[in-house]
Amino acid sequence: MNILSLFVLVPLLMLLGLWLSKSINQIRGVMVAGSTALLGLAVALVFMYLGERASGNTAEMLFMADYVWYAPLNIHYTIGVDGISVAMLLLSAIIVFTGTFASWRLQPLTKEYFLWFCLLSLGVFGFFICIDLFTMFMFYEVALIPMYLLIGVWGSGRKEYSAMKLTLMLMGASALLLAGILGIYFGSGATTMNILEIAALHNIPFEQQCIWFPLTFIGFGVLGALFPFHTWSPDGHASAPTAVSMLHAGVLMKLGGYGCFRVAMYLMPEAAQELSWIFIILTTISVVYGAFSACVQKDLKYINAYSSVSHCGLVLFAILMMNSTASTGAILQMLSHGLMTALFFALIGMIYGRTHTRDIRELNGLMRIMPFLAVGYVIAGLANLGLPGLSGFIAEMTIFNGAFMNDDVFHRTVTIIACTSIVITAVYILRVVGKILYGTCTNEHHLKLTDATWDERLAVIFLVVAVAGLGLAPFWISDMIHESVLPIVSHLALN
Amino acid sequence: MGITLELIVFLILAVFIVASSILAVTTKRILRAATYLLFVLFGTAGIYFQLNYSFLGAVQLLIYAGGITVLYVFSILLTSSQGDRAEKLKNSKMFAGLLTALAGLVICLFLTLKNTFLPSHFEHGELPVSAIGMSMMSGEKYGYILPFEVISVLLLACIIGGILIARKR
Amino acid sequence: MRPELSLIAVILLLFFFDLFAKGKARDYFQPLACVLMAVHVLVNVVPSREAFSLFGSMYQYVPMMSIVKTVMAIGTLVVILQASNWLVGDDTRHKQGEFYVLLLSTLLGMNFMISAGNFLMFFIALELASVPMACLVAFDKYKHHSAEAGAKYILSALFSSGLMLYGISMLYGTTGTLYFDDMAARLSGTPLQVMALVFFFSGLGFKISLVPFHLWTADAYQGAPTTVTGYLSVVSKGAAAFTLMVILMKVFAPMVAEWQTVLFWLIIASITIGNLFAIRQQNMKRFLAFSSISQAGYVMLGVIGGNAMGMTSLVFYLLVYLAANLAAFGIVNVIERNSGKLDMDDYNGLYRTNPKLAFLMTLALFSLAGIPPFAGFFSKFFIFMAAFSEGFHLLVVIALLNTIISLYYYLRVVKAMYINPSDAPIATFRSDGYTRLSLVLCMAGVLLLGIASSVYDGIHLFSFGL
Amino acid sequence: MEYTILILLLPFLSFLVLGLAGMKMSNRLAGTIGTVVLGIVAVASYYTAFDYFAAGRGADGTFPTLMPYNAVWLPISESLHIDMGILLDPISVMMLVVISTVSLMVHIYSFGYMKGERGFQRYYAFLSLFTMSMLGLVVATNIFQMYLFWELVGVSSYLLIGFYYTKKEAIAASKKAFIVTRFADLGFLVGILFYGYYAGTFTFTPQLQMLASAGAMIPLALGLMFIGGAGKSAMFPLHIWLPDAMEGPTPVSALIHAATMVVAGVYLVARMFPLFIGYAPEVLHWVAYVGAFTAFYAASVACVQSDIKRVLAFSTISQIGFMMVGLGVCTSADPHDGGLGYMAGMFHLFTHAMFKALLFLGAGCIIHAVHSNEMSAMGGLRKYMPVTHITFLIACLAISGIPPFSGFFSKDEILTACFAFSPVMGWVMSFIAAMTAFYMFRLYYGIFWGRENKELHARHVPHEAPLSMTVPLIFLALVTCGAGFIPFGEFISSNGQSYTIHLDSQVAITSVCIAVVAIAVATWMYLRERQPVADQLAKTFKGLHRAAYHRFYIDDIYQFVTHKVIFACVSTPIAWFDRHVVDQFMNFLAWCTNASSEEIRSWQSGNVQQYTRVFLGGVLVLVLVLLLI
Amino acid sequence: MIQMEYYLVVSTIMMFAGIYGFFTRRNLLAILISVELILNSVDINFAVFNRFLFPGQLEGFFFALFAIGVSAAETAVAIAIIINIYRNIRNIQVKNMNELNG
Repeated sequence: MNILSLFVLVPLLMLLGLWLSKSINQIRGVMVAGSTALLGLAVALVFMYLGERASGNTAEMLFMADYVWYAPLNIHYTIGVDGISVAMLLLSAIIVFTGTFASWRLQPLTKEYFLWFCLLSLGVFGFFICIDLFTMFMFYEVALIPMYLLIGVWGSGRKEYSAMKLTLMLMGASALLLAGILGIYFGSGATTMNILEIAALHNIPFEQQCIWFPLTFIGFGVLGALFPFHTWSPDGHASAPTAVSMLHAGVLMKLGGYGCFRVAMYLMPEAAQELSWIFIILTTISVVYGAFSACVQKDLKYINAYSSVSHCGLVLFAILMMNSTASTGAILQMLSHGLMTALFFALIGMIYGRTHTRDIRELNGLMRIMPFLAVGYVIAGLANLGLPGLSGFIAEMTIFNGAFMNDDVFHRTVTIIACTSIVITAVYILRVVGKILYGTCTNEHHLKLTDATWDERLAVIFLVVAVAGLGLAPFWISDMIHESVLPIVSHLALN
Repeated sequence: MGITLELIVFLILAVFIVASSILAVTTKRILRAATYLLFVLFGTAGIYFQLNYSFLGAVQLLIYAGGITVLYVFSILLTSSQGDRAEKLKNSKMFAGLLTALAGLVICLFLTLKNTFLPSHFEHGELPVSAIGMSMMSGEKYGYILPFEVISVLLLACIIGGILIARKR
Repeated sequence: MRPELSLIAVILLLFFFDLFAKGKARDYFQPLACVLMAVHVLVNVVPSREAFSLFGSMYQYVPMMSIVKTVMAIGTLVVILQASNWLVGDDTRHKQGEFYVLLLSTLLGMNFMISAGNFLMFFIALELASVPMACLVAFDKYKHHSAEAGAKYILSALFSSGLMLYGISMLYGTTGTLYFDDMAARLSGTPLQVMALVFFFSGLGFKISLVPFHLWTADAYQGAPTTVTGYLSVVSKGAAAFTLMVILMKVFAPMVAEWQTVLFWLIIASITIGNLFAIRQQNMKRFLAFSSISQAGYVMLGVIGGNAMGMTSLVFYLLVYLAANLAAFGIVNVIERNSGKLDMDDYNGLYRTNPKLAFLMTLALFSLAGIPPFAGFFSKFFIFMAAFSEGFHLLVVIALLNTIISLYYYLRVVKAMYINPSDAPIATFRSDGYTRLSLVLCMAGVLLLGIASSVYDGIHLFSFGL
Repeated sequence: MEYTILILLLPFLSFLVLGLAGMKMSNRLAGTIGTVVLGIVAVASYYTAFDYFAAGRGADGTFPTLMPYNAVWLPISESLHIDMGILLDPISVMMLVVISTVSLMVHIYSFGYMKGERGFQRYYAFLSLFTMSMLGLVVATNIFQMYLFWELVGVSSYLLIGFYYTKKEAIAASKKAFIVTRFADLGFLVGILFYGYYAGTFTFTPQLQMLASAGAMIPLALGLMFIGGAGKSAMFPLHIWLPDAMEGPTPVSALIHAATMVVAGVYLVARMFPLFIGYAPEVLHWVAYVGAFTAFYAASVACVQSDIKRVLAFSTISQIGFMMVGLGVCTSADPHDGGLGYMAGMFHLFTHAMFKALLFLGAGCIIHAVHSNEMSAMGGLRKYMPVTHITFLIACLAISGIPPFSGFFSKDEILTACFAFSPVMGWVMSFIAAMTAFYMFRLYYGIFWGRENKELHARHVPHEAPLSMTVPLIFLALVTCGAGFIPFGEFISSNGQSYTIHLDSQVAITSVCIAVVAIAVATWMYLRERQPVADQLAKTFKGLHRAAYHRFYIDDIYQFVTHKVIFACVSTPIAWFDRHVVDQFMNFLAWCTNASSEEIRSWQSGNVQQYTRVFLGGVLVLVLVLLLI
Repeated sequence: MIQMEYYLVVSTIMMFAGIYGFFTRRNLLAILISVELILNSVDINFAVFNRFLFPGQLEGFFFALFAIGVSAAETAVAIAIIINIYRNIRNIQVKNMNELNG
């Protein structure tokens, strides 16, 4: 069996296991076993991948396998990974693993919660291993729909409204996406759904590309919080339970960027070049706008959600720069943002679980009360504002360098505008840190609160290590990504 | 084209049918409506006779005039109640109905009359009943054995259904 | 004619059983009906591969028709299973025989309708499919709603068949034949023929409940007994949709531009208006009625392309839709039987008391909404693909945008069951074996039809001959 | 010289150990770990310096540039990559010495100063982190590594300023420091991006033909980089964070905000000096103008401040201005011909680090003794704290430019370079030097002489600081006394060749005279209990005095810009726009759908006749559509 | 000799008279009477077309014949349902038939 298929099989087994489990301990057992297995698989995959590459395998995708599914429609279950997908799989595995621990004590309906959680991760993993348009799209939607129930049932605040809004907006986007995918399929002669083959055919007429590219890009872009389609994100994140926020910001939003890159840009390079300016403007707005919005938010999760808008905007911004450096940066940014946002949401969830408020006006002096969480929060914040040694820095720097390689005035201008976000990021991060962690606690009720429990510590430490690991030693992953980005970028540069 | 007997008969029939149809849908008393319907059906049968489709005319008289109208009369008598006669129409509703119907009439008539049909070759002479019977029982092309069987199922089902609904329990 | 003959045999057996069975033997009525239907399905499950015609082209056969008939028979079997707990009620216990005969004769009508090769045959079959249906709709005759629904249904049906007949008469007048094959050769698209096409179309549009011929749908669905509603929404609609495709493709091939235009607008109208009405429905049956109107619009996407892919995806869509929609109706039915509740608000908190039912309902609704990995996603995707392949890009995009609205209202139900709090949720109950069997069948369809591509491939193998 | 890696690794390890396990340690252990590690680092640094300079000059008469380590850390593109490594050349070695010395002193000093503070371990962890980053900054092999550590020192500065995180002012100050420098770093970053693109490399020695073809882009890049430097080095108008940064513990101020981090900007300019001189001399002159104005501005503000740490902070700003001027007035790379300023600037950096650290540490002792920063709480402390008094005086003399203290030599070189550049610049700087002497002695008298706050001192008798604090003072005082005699030009000069410092007697005499006069004025005004002249002056120039006291309202302008403009006019409207326009638009779509659903409700009236009417209407419309279109 | 179109005019008028009645009558039975008009008019069409245009085969004739039969069956069922309504609410006015709406 192909190792990649295991990424789908394990969540399926987890679903089965959960279905059969009777007690909370069995559920936890299944989840821990499953998520650990996934993490182990991802790590193993990284090493196997690097090993293959080191032994001189230069194929665009490795570990390919192809099973015909719907022969009349050219739909196959085709799997394969390159450096980008490997990185994303690793990210997803980490988030799922930590997410499990972050929802260790979730009540009620624990079993159902984990069932949907597993379904979501099934979709995510499937999406990243597939290179068949249909199958990819299918997994994409599989990943989206559990969000509704996860937020709606286990969320907080205006959960119903948020869940509905999120689901409808994302599904609306995927409706556009579906049109885009059909356009690609038929535009390329309706002979194959395989991304690699379509790219090799490279025969979608330009006029058609100009229709399908925007649809596809927006379709994926909504999930990547592209302005002005990002409004699901603040409400959705604010209402979601901790682990769901983690998964959503950490992994799901990456589906958007990955899709934009792998599908929209790769398959329709001419239109991408022709129309990139529109989306560059939109993403630049996202970057700055999200950061500015975050400056005045009062809810911790809103701050983080807007920050995600800004950071994910940077991902899309980078891939639109259409060179290998910026694209590498985009993938790094996905990784980095995934990890640190997950960390952020985990911490916010843990703080919220204790204080029952996320309003920064009501929180202060937490550093004294829950030092572990507070320090974690500071680290997450520093990662977010691009502190060297943590993951944010390398990603942003790669992006900015890459963006700067386009030497016309337009690209330069937007790059510099995008750069300003690092200052604004500092403003809102420090504002929050200063308000909620520092100072003296005035709320008597909060004084009695306890610091993190072991499961929470495990999740936080794991993520912090990942963030720092990526930030301190970026070269191996950057190389891996860079060489995988090249085929796509060179495809873009063909014209 | 001179005025022939046929034409006169047709014109009388036509006026009779049209007048009765309109009266059937405008009269305020429902029993009269049923009566006008009967007139229309008779007129239609007359047209069939004129077309030399005596069999069809006979069927028309038997089933419609003889069967259905009676059914109507019975059920009208069965269901008549106080409010029936004082039927008052809301103007707007009548107007909307009239408008739609008239529009439809105009469009259909316009299209029908504008259409050039194949040249007609009216053949006098009665249709032999044996030919009808042969066709009815034939399984070849232009034979109607299958519809005949199916309609029998339909009639059976309708009988069962009608009884089911109409019976006391 | 295998399906028709075996069906007639089933009808006759049940009819005679009804006539002669007395006392305790009548308890075996349901099992008998189910077994007979199952036998009927099994007998016809493998289509013969040759296309042929009988009775001088009065009856036509291509393998695809056999598949559709089998699908409809499966649907009817499921409906019969679901009808069990309703039929054993005091009101209806003594009417079982009539129910089966009427139900199966409509099915017979549909079978003939699908295979018709002549407009006369088609007309009679259509009437056979719809007149007894009126009796079924009015089956709960002591309930005013049922009677009202029956009246509305039969009046609308009469009106529509009047218009359709008018259309057929004009077709006859301009071509001189009622045989499908001959007519196709003689149609030229004159204005009168265009008019006749539309009038004819409205007759089938009525059965499929396409906007603007749909207005009876919600009322009839709401008033009719729930199992009958399920039958109406799936089997009757599916057969009509397939027939429409057959006739449009076979007979009206010379007028393809015209009927594509008609379908184009009707699809948009059906999907959109069906959705718009569905979003504020409270009654579950009415809600599903509007959902089925919009689903009908999606089904028509398979017709408009007029190619083999469209045919395959249409039949596949019908199959999937059958599984999902009958599951939904089955659950609505069993809840109605056990608690008498039909409002969406009554479903609040259903998950707490009847988790399995709520879960199954969720799966069914997700499938209807087209969410993977449930079969509805696949069927929707394929049908979009079919329409897209013929260049109906705008139409597909509009239909896709409408899926958002439909997702909204399907999620409303999910929300009611999982999220909304309730003071008095529906009490926990255990549904009867027949219903459970039917739900298992439907769920197997919902879960497997998409994942297992063999079903689609099988249908695809037979998508020739039109 | 592979052992140099220890200089970076050891503090980092110490940071990790203290940061992760610090909570479990006793204060003493944590402090000892930090201090011992720093001691090793200092020794390593000295040894490096010795090793490096002892190895002698290369064939071309310059000290060779060594790179014991350099590895690709993050590849950017085929040609461009960010490296991590260690670069040794005269200025980086000099900086190693300065940093490790001051840092070691501060570590020792903090033992006494921070005794019993909550978060002692954390403090030492942060100090280690800072030291590591600062050392990393100076040994950077490329501009990007420098930027990387640049950010790290920013963060450690943030953490240390905000050390007393329960204090409102400290939180605000740390935030301000970080954000202002971050803003400046934006310029730095963009500059680097320009540089990287046009020079094709991040190293300090780009290929010349690349530069030649870049045209005006290299000056632009260098100018942008200088913005970054100006932020870190608190050049006007980006200086506002530094005075507030005094909210941190005083040793931190000594280390970061006086001796090391704030001169990073100067170091940056020095690092890029060959490029400045070669490709952007006009930008370099702008550096000088900015430096001069900052020096003047800060000096004038320093004259009226009453918080001793603020006086020292402004004095730091002013002195950094001097260094910038020194670098900026260079017109060529030859120290004999207009390139003297480079050496002078670096020399001043060196000496200033020592005496300013001394001043701050001294101020720390004083604050430790009277528990206040305000001059009003002091006066007459010479009786209580003799060691502090003497060392402080030495530092004051040094900064005022009185021979033979180190400040005299370095400042004199700068003035010489200024006069060589233009007489106006020379006189301006001389005047500022006089102001320096004046405010320093105002400070000195205010603390140790002048009006004594007897009330307070009676209640709480000031005492001399413990040994751990006075030892660093004495050490630094000794350095200050002796550093002037180091033949600095032998080691560092603008073109790397050996350069023998010789005093320009004219300039030297002038500057000493000016300084003496200024000190005399200060003595006259502030020595005694009663200070009629000072009070009178303050009264006469009330407006000016108040404006200067409020730092010419620059902070208020910033406050206005950030709160009223950025927050109120940009962020809030954007957030509002997001919620009420973008988001509402989505809700509006939903509302539209619902509304249209309500609107068409009447179609489904329940009346079968109406149904069929619609039915027929639909048929007719379709017929018409088909026939007419 | 009579033009075929004359018959068509008569049948069309009858048809739309029926439709008008369908739209405006208040009584269910009256509506059903209108339906009879509609169906009847179509039968005329078939017979006329058959006789005038395509006398070779009896297609129209048979269609009319079967249509009469079918409409009789339909009418029977419709009347049964209407009578059932009468039994339920003692009234067969259309205005009482809109409980299901919206």
